[in-house]
Amino acid sequence: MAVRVSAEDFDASAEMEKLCAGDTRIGGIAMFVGKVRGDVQGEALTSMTLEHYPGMTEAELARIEAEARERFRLSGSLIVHRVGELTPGDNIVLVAACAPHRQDAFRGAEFLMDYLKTRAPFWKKETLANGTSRWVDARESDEAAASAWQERST
Amino acid sequence: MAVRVSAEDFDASAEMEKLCAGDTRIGGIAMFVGKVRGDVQGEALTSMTLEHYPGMTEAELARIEAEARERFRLSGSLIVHRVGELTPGDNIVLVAACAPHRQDAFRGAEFLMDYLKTRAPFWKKETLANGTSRWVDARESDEAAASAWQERST
Amino acid sequence: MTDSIAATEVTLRYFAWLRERAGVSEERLALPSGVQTVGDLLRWQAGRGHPFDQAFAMPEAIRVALDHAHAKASAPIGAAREIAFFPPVTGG
Amino acid sequence: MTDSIAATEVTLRYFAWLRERAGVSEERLALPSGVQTVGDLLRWQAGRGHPFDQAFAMPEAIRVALDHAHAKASAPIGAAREIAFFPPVTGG
Repeated sequence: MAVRVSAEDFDASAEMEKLCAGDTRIGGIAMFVGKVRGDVQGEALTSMTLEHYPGMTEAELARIEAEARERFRLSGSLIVHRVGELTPGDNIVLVAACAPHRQDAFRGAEFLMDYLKTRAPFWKKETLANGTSRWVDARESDEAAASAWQERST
Repeated sequence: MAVRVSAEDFDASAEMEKLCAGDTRIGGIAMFVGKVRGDVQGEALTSMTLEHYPGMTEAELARIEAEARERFRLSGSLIVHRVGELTPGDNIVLVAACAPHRQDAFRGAEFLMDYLKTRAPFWKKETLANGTSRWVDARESDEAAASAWQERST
Repeated sequence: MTDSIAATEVTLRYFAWLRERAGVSEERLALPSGVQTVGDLLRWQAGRGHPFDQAFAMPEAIRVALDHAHAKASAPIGAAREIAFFPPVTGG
Repeated sequence: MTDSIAATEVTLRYFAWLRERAGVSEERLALPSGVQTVGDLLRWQAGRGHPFDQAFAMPEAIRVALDHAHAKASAPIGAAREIAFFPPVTGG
């Protein structure tokens, strides 16, 4: 179980290797990589700046991971989130969950993403090609996705 | 959209790069890597041999991918499946789906796995540490996971 | 028309434990004209004698593909050129 | 006891557009003794005058963390040493 906040990019394969290394009870690993999109509702995006709350970020991500481990049978999990200025196509976040069975791995990774999106203290500011900048609004669909886990047992 | 059957290992990061390359409408990519486990109901596994049906494998994987594209808004998808003799910890399969939105990516990757497990013509033969070999039985839980998609709209 | 199709040779392929029990991975032969559906074919295989009788003793555990596509027992064999027999798949 | 906690200095931190509107990322000060809950604190901020009046004009759009943990408006501030204000999170 590990969380990391970094300006640097990550290598999904290398992270996966580290996460699984030596544990042959693992049957599968599910991963998600979030990327910077090149458009915002039809407008071209020049860059995306990610701010976070050092100290709380790590604490909150650790709480999210602990909750995932309580809900699913996971052998390991990982959250890597980038901060600073990124451009379209860049990686933003990597979430990975490995487990003896694939359903736990998939559920674990999706749970980590849904909770990260609504609880981890990161904020995105978009700079558009027309020169304007704006903070991204929270999406209701993200809140709904996280809330839906409250009603599920798996 | 691509399917590949190979004795060679794969690099999840490199595959992801190729799948997403140049498409900045992609917001996320979900991946699953299935691995050879080191035990079978408490018995140590020495190796796992994967047989497939050349010709039908590619045709069936292509049909599974086409069905995933009909159901989800995917920008790209990939299935790589290894064949031949593998040992515990080795990668068996890589499934990846990229999409503008993460829910489509997650659903797409999980759908590809569930269908692959029940429709793609691969067979596993396990060799145990005690010297015996046996063909792996199909799991009812895999059939149930694939059937569940019939009742869902997303 | 039906007779001419039935007289055409088809390729039969066997995989996994079915290949091992049948003792053959591939064969070419002309199916009897009475064999019209996948179910007919499974019954015909079970009646071919050793080792097919044992390999096909439990037809419900055997899956069939016609020209690289899964087919149910009720499916007509039609003009299929390659017919494969195998246990339920276990990849992934 | 309540008085001594209230008189203790706390660190206030601001993030994203709240940082920009408040014009400050961090400050240290002693909260008035009447500020007992997160809700009290949000009301107090809105009454501090420019630029806090505008930054905190819509308290329902503001999230608060006490010592690195999310806190509701009804939560008592208690002995928290670091209190953060920010919009709903948008990472991932």
